[in-house]
Amino acid sequence: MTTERTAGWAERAVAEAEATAERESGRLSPEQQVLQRIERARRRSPKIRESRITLAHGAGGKATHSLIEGLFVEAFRNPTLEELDDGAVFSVGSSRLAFTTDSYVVSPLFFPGGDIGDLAVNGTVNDLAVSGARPLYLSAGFILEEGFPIADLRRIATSMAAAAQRAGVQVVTGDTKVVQRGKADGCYINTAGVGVLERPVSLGTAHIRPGDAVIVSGPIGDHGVTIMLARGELDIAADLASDTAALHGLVDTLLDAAPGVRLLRDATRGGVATILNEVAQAAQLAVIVDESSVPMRPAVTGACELLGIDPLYVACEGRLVTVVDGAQAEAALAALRGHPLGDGAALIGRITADPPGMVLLRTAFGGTRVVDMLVGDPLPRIC
Amino acid sequence: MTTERTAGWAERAVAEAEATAERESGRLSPEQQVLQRIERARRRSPKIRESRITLAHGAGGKATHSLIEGLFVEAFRNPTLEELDDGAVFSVGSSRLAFTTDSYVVSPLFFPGGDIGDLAVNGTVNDLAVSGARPLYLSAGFILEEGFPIADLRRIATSMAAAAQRAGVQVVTGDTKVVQRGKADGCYINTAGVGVLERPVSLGTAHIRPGDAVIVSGPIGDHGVTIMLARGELDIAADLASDTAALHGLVDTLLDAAPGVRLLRDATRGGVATILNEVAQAAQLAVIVDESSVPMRPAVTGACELLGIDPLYVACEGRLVTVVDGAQAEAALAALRGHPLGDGAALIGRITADPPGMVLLRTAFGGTRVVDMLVGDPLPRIC
Amino acid sequence: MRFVDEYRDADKAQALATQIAALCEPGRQYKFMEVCGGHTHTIYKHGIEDYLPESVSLVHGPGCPVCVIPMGRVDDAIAIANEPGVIMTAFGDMMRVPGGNGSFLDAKAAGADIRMVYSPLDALKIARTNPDRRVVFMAIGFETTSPSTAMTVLRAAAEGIDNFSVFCNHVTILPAIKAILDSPDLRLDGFLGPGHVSTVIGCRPYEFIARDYGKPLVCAGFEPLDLLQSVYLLLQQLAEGRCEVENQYTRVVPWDGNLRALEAIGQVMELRPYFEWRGLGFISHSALRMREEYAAYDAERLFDVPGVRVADPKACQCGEVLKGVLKPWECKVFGTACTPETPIGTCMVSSEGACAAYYNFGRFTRQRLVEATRV
Amino acid sequence: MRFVDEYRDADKAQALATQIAALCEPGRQYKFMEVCGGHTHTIYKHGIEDYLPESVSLVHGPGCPVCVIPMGRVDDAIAIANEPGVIMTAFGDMMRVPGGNGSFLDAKAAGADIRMVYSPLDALKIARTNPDRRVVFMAIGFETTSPSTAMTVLRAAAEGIDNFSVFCNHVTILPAIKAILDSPDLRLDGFLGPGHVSTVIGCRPYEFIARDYGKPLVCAGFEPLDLLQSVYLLLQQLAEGRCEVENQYTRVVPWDGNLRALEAIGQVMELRPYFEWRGLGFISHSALRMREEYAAYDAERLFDVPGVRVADPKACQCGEVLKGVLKPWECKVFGTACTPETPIGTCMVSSEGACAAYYNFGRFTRQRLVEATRV
Amino acid sequence: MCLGIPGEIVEIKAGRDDLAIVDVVGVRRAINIGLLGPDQIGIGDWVLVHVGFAMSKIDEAEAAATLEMLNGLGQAYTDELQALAESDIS
Amino acid sequence: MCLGIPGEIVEIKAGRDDLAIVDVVGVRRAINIGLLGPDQIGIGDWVLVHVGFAMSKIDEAEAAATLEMLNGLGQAYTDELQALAESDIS
Ligand code: SF4
Ligand code: SF4
Ligand SMILES: [Mg+2]
Ligand SMILES: [Mg+2]
Ligand SMILES: [Mg+2]
Ligand SMILES: [Mg+2]
Ligand SMILES: [Mg+2]
Ligand SMILES: [Mg+2]
Ligand SMILES: [Mg+2]
Ligand SMILES: [Mg+2]
Ligand SMILES: [Mg+2]
Ligand SMILES: [Mg+2]
Repeated sequence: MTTERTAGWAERAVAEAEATAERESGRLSPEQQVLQRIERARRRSPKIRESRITLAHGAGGKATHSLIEGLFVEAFRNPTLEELDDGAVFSVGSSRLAFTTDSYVVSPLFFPGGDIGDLAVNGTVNDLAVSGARPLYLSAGFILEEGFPIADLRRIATSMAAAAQRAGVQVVTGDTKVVQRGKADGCYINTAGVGVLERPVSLGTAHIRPGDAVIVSGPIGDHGVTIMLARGELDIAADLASDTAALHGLVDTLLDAAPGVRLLRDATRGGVATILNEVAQAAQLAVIVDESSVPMRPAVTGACELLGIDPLYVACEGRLVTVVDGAQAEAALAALRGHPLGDGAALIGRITADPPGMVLLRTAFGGTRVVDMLVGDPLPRIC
Repeated sequence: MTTERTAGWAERAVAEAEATAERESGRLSPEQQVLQRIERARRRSPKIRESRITLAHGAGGKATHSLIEGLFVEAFRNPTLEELDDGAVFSVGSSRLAFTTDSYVVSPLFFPGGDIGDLAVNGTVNDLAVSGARPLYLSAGFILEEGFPIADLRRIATSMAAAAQRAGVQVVTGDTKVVQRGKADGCYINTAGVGVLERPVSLGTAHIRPGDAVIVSGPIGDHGVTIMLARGELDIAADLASDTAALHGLVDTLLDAAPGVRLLRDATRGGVATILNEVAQAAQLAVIVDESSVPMRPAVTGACELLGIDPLYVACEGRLVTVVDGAQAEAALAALRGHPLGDGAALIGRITADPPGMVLLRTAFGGTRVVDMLVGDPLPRIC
Repeated sequence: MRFVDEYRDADKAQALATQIAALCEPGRQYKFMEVCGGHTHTIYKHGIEDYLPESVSLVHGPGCPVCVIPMGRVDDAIAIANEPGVIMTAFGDMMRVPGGNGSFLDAKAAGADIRMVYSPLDALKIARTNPDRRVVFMAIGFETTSPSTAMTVLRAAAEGIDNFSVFCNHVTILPAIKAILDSPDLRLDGFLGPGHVSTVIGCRPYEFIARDYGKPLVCAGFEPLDLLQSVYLLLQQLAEGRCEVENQYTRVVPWDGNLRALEAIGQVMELRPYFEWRGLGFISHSALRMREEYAAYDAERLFDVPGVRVADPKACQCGEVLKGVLKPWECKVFGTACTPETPIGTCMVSSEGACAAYYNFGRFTRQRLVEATRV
Repeated sequence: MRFVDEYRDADKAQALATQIAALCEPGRQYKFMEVCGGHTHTIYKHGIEDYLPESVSLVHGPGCPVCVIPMGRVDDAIAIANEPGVIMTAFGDMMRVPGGNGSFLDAKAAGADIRMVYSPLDALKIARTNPDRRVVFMAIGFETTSPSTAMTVLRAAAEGIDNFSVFCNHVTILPAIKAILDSPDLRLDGFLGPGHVSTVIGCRPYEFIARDYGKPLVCAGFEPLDLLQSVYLLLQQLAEGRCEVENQYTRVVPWDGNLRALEAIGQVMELRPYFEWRGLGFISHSALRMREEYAAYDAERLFDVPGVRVADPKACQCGEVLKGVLKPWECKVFGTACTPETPIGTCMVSSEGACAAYYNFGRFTRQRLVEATRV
Repeated sequence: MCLGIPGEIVEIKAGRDDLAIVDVVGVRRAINIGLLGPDQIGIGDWVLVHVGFAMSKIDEAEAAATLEMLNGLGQAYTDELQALAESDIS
Repeated sequence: MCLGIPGEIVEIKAGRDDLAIVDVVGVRRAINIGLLGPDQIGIGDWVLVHVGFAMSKIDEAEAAATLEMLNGLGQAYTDELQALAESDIS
C-alpha cells in the first residue's frame, strides 16, 4: 500500500498558474505585483473546475457566476443575455419589454412571512421592476412531487394569486409536471415575467459614476435568516419574518423622485455584498460601504453571529439596492422612506474610482476591509 | 377485529351522485337518459377528489385537467388564462404577443433523437408557433441536482443552443438553482417563450365549424414510445427516435397555403386523442377520426400492442394537429407535405355537429367507438 | 403485424356480417357471453358490434382479472406495501384499482414504494438488484398468467433469491362460469371461450358447459375477425341444433392446452377452498394460493395482512351486469357516481371491464355511432 | 449585543491606538503572533490593523482548526462517508476543505450523505433519529471544541446509542506553538494567546513560553478592542522589560481553565504519539484520539481508512507563512493557483486561515485601504 | 391483461435455453420460453407472448386454415354479391 | 471555528439540568451547560456559547473591570487631547 501521494488537482493548479503567468514588470512594488497577479487571475475567463454540480453552484457566489458565465453564456451567447441583468430588455414593435425568469425551490415551502407562492410572484415581479419595467404578465410552471398534499398546493396557489393581485400582474399561462416521489421536494415553481418599459430611464452599470450613492431600501437579511431558522435543523428560534414583497411600487416612487437612478437590483441570493461586487466589477469602479449605516435587525445580527455568517451575503426578497446620482441621494432616500416598503431605507455607501472592481467596507469599528464575492454556500435553498 | 367494512369513499360517491341527481324527463329514451346523466356529470365543475398529487395529475389526462381547472384556474382566474391555450395572447403597445411556459422533467435526459435540452427549446417554440406567433425570445430556468455531471449539463446547454439557433430564437434570460441530492432527477428545465403575432389569423376553438378537416403533420407517438423504451425498464428495444422538432417553419408554410386554419396544436403529453377531446369539448362539436388514416410507424404500433397502450394517447414533440376549413384541406395537406417536417402529413378526420363534445373513431376494422379523455397515466415523464 | 393484420380486414368482416345475419332466425334474440375481458376490450376497441345484427347481443363476462380483485385484497396488498423495506410490484393495470382506502397509485403517492412491471420476471429482477429490500409481486390473472408467476417462483427458488415473494390472487375461470350458469336469472345462448386461458387449459374443460348446461362454446381468438367468426360458429351450432365446444383459435390453442404450464402451476400453487370475486361474491375452489412447500415465497404467510372484507356499495349492480341480466348503462350509478375515474363497481375498473369499456368506447347506441361517423 | 458591542467602540479604539503608538520604541519593529484563527478573522473582519502603527505587525498563527487538517485525513473521512449506510456529519467549515481528491462538498455531490451540523449534539440527534444508519461525526478543533465532542460521546454512551461514532481529529495548541518557537528562522516579539482555548486550559500552560523562550503572551478576547488592548499589554511588557503570561480576557477565561471540560476530554480521549499538521508537518503529542474504553465510538477503529498521507505541493509555502517568516502575499502561488475557491495550501482554506483572511478582507496595503475608504 | 401478442423468435440466448428474443414489427424484447420446452421452438417460429412468457407456438397451418375459412365465407359473400349483381343485370 | 458568542440563560430545562435556553439579542437556542456544573449557573447568567455548549460563565465584574481599563486608556487619551488643546490656547 502506498502511504504517501500527491494531490493531482493541486499539482495541476500550480502547473497551470505557472504556465499562464505573465512576466511581472520589475518597476512595480511587491504589493502592486501581487495585485496585478490577482487581477490577472480574476480576469481569466471563468473556469468550472468541478466535474459535478455542488450546492455552491446554486448559492449565488463565485461558483454560480463561473457556471453561468463559463457554461450557459458560453452556450447561448447573445448580447441581450450577456448583459446578465435581472431581466432581459428588448424591443417588440414600438414597445420596450423586459423578460425574466426564476425558479423557486425554497425549503421549507411555508415560512414566517410568506411561502413559496408569494415568493415566486414577488421575485419575478421584482426582477421586472428593477429592470425599470411595469410588470404585466407572469407564467407559472409547477413541478410537483408525487404525494404532495393538494391542500398545500391550493394554499400555495392562493397565495400566488393574492401576491399577483397585490402586484397588479396576471398569471396568464402555466404548466404542471408531476415527478416520482423522491425526485423533487414537494413543489418547485418557476415563474417567468413580461413587463413593459414606459419610463425614459436608462438603467445599468454603465451609467454609474464616482460620487454616486448606494442605497438599500430596508434592513437586510430577514428572508435568508428566517428560512435558515424555519428549516428547524439549527434548533434556533427568533422572532423574524421574511421580507418578501413586490417592489414595483417602491421603484415607481423612487424613479419619480430621483430620475438620476443609475441602477436597481433586488438583493436576493448572495445578498447585498454580491450585488455590490457585481456592480464594482461591471463598472470597474469601487464601492465603499459604511458598515454602521447598513440597516439590520438585532435578531439577524444575533443569528449571524451565532452561526458565524456574514449578513452582507444573506438574501432578502423584498429589499432594493440602488445606485443613485450622489446629488439626488437625499431625494431618493426621502422618497423611499415615504413608502411603506422603504421606511427603513439607508444610504450605505458611495462609488469611487479606486480601487476599480472592488467593494471596500469601512467597519463599524473604524477599520477597513475588502468585501469580495462569496465563495461556497452559506445557506441552503433560500428561494 | 372487524372482518367486514364498507369503502367510505364509494358510499360517499354514491350519496353525492344521488344528492345532485336531477329529475330525468320521462319522455327521453333510456339511452338519452343515460347520456343526459353522463353529460351532467361531465359538466360538473372539475373536482379534485384526491388528497395528494399522483402521477396521473401530470399525465395530461382527466386528472391533469381537473387539477388545472379546479385549482390553478380557480386561483388565478383571468380571461387570458381561462383560454387555456398553448400560449397566452395579449397586446402590449401596438403589438400582439404570445407568452408560454413549460417545464421539462423527461427521464432519461438523453434519448434517441434528442435530449431534454432541445426538447425544452422546441416544446416552447412550438407552443408559440401554434399560438400563431413568431417565436422570438426564450428564458431558461435550470433546477439541478447536486452531483449532476457538468459534462452532461454542457451537453444539454449545447443542444439547447443548437435548437434555439435552428428555431431562430434567443435565450435571453435564465436562472439556475441547485437542490440537494435526492431532491430532483439530475436536471429539470423550464423554458418560457415570448413571440409576436404578425399574421392576421385568428386561431381558436371558437372558429371551428362542422365540415372542417383535422390534419396531423406526421406519424404519431414516436417521442412517447422512444422515451418509454429509452428508460430501459421494459427491456424493449426498437429502432425509433424522438420526433422533437421546432414547428414554427411548418406553421408558417401551412398558414401561407391555408389561411382557413382554425386551430393549431402540438400533440405533446396526452397525444392526439387529448387534443381532439379538448377541441370537441371546447367547440361543442364532434370530431370523427378515421383510424386507418392516422399515420403511425410500425415500431410504434408494435410497442403499443406489446404494452397494451393506445397510440392515440402517446406524446409527440414535433407533430402538429390542425383543424382547417374543409375547403382548404387539400391545400393545407399539400403545403405540409412540401415541408421536410410535414412530409408524413395526413387528413385524419372531420368536424361534425353531432354528438357535441365527443371524439368518435371509425376503426380500421370498420367499426366505431368513442375516444375519450385519458384516465390515469400511461407513460412516465415523457417531456 | 403478422397474425394480427390478417384478422382485422374490414372486407372480410363485411362478408362475415352478411353470413351472420343470414344465420339469425328472424324474430329470435341471441345473447352470447364473451367470458374474457380481453374480448370485451377487442369488441369495443374495434367496434365489432357494428357488424352484428340488432338481434345478436354480447354480454360481457367476469373475465377481467383486475376487476375481480375484491377491495379487501387491494387493502391487504397496500398493507404489505407499507411494511418497511418492501417494494411492491404490479402490472400497470393494477395501479388504479380502488381498495377500501384508495388504490396503489394513492398508496404510492402516500409513500409506499410500488413499481409497475411488465412481467413477474421483472419483479424478480428488482429483487435480485435490491438484496436489502423485500420485493413482493402482486400476482393477479387467470390461467393465462398464473404459469408465469409459477415459473418466476421456480426461478427464484433455483437462484436462491430469498427476498422475493408473491401475493397470490390468481383465479380460475371455470368456477366463475359455473357460478354464472347456476344463476337463476341468467339467459344466455352460448359462450365465446377465453382464447388465451385456453392456451393453458385447452378446450376440454369447457365440455361440461355444452354437456351439462346445454350451451355451446366457441374458444375464440382476440382479433376482431376471430370474434366475428366465433359468433358465426355459435350461430351455426344453434341453427344446426348442435351444442358443442368448438375451437376457432386453432392457430394458438391446442385442444389439450399446455401441459408444462399446468405442471408449473400445480407445482407451486394449489386451489383455495373459496375466494371472493368482486361483483360475484365467494366462489368455491375458484382461486389459487401458494403451496406449503413454497411458503418462503408466499407474501400471505410472510406478512401480516388485515384481511378485512370490504363490501361493495349497495347501489352497485355489477353482479347483474356480469351475469348479463343488466346492460352496463342500466345500472343506476353508471356514469354518475361510477366512472372510470372513480370506479365504484368492479366492471368500471379496467378498460376490460364491461362498464368501463362501454363508458370509454361505447356509450352511444351502435346506430347513433354509425350514423355520426358516416361523414 | 451585550459583551460584544462594548468592545467594538471606535472612539475607544482610537484612544488605544494612540496609547499603542506611544508605547512603540521609535525605529523598532514589533511582530506579534495571534495564535488563533478566530483572532485572524476578527483582525481582518474589523480592520484592526488600521489602528496599529506601521512598526507593529501581526503574524497569523496555526490556530485555524480547519486549515491544519491534512489532506490525507480528509480523504480518510470521505472514505468513511462512502461506506454503505454512513451519514457523515461535520461543521459547515469543513465542507470545502480539500483532500487529495476533492472536498466533502465534492464527495456529497458524488453521492455521499454528508450533513452540516452546528453542534456534535446535532450529530448525535441524527444518530438517534436514524437507527438504521451509522452516523459519524468529523471531530475537529482545539481544546475549545474537544470537550463538546467528549461530552457528546459520554451522552451517547449514557443513552446507549450504538450507531454514533467520532472520527477524531482534535488537536492541541501548545505543541504547535512550541514547534513554531523551536523553528530557527522565527522572529517574534510575543503572542496573543487563544482566548477560547484558554477557557478550557486556562493561562497557566503558557508559562513555559515566557519562562523558557522569553516571549510574553497575553491571553486575548475576540472583540476588536480585546485584541487592541492585548497588543497594548504586550507592548507595555516589552516597554517595561517584563516577560509574562497575562490575561486580558478575564471576563471569560479563568486562570485555571475549566476542570470539568478537561476531565471530559481526559475521560474519552488520550494524546496521540504524533499527528500531522498541514503546513507544519508531524508534531509529537499534538493531537487526541479516542481511548480504548470508547472504541465503540471510534470511527478510526470501526472503519477501514486508507490512511494515505497526501503531500502539499512543492510550491506551497504555508509553513513559512505560519511561522511568520513570509507574509501571505509573498507566497509565489498566492492569488493565482491558490485562492479561496481553490485553496492549495492550508492557510487559504478557511476564512480563519492567514492567506484566505488576507485575500478576502485585506489584499491591499492598510494605507491604500484607508485612503480609498475615506470618502 | 390477458393480452397476448404474436412475435417471431429471432434469437435464442446462448447458455439459457429458456430465454429468447422476439420481434414484433421491429420491436424486440427478451422473453422466457420455458413454458414451451427447448426442443419445440426455434428461430423463425412465431409465439404468443404474454407478460414476458411465450404461452404457445403459433401453428402456421392452422392460421392459414382459419384464414381460408374466412376467405371461404368471404367468397360465399362475394358470390352472393355477384349473384345479386347478376340478378340485377338480368 | 473557535467562534464563541455571549448569550443570556433564559431557561433551564426541567428534568435536564444540563440543558438551557440562551438568548442572543432575541435569538434563542437550546445549549448544553454540562461543562459548567449545575449549581454554577442560573437564569440571567451570561455564558460563552461554542458549538452548542456553554464553555464559560461570563464574569460581569471582570467585564466591567476590562471596560474600565479601556475607559481609563480612553481617559488618558482624552486628557492628553485636552492637554494638547489647552497648551494650544495658552
Ligand atoms: S356502473 Fe359501476 S356499479 Fe354499476 S354495474 Fe357498472 S361497474 Fe358496477
Ligand atoms: S498562498 Fe496558498 S500555498 Fe501559499 S502560503 Fe498561502 S495558503 Fe499556502
Ligand atoms: Mg434579481
Ligand atoms: Mg430572474
Ligand atoms: Mg430574481
Ligand atoms: Mg405545458
Ligand atoms: Mg431568486
Ligand atoms: Mg402545446
Ligand atoms: Mg406551454
Ligand atoms: Mg407545450
Ligand atoms: Mg435568478
Ligand atoms: Mg411538454
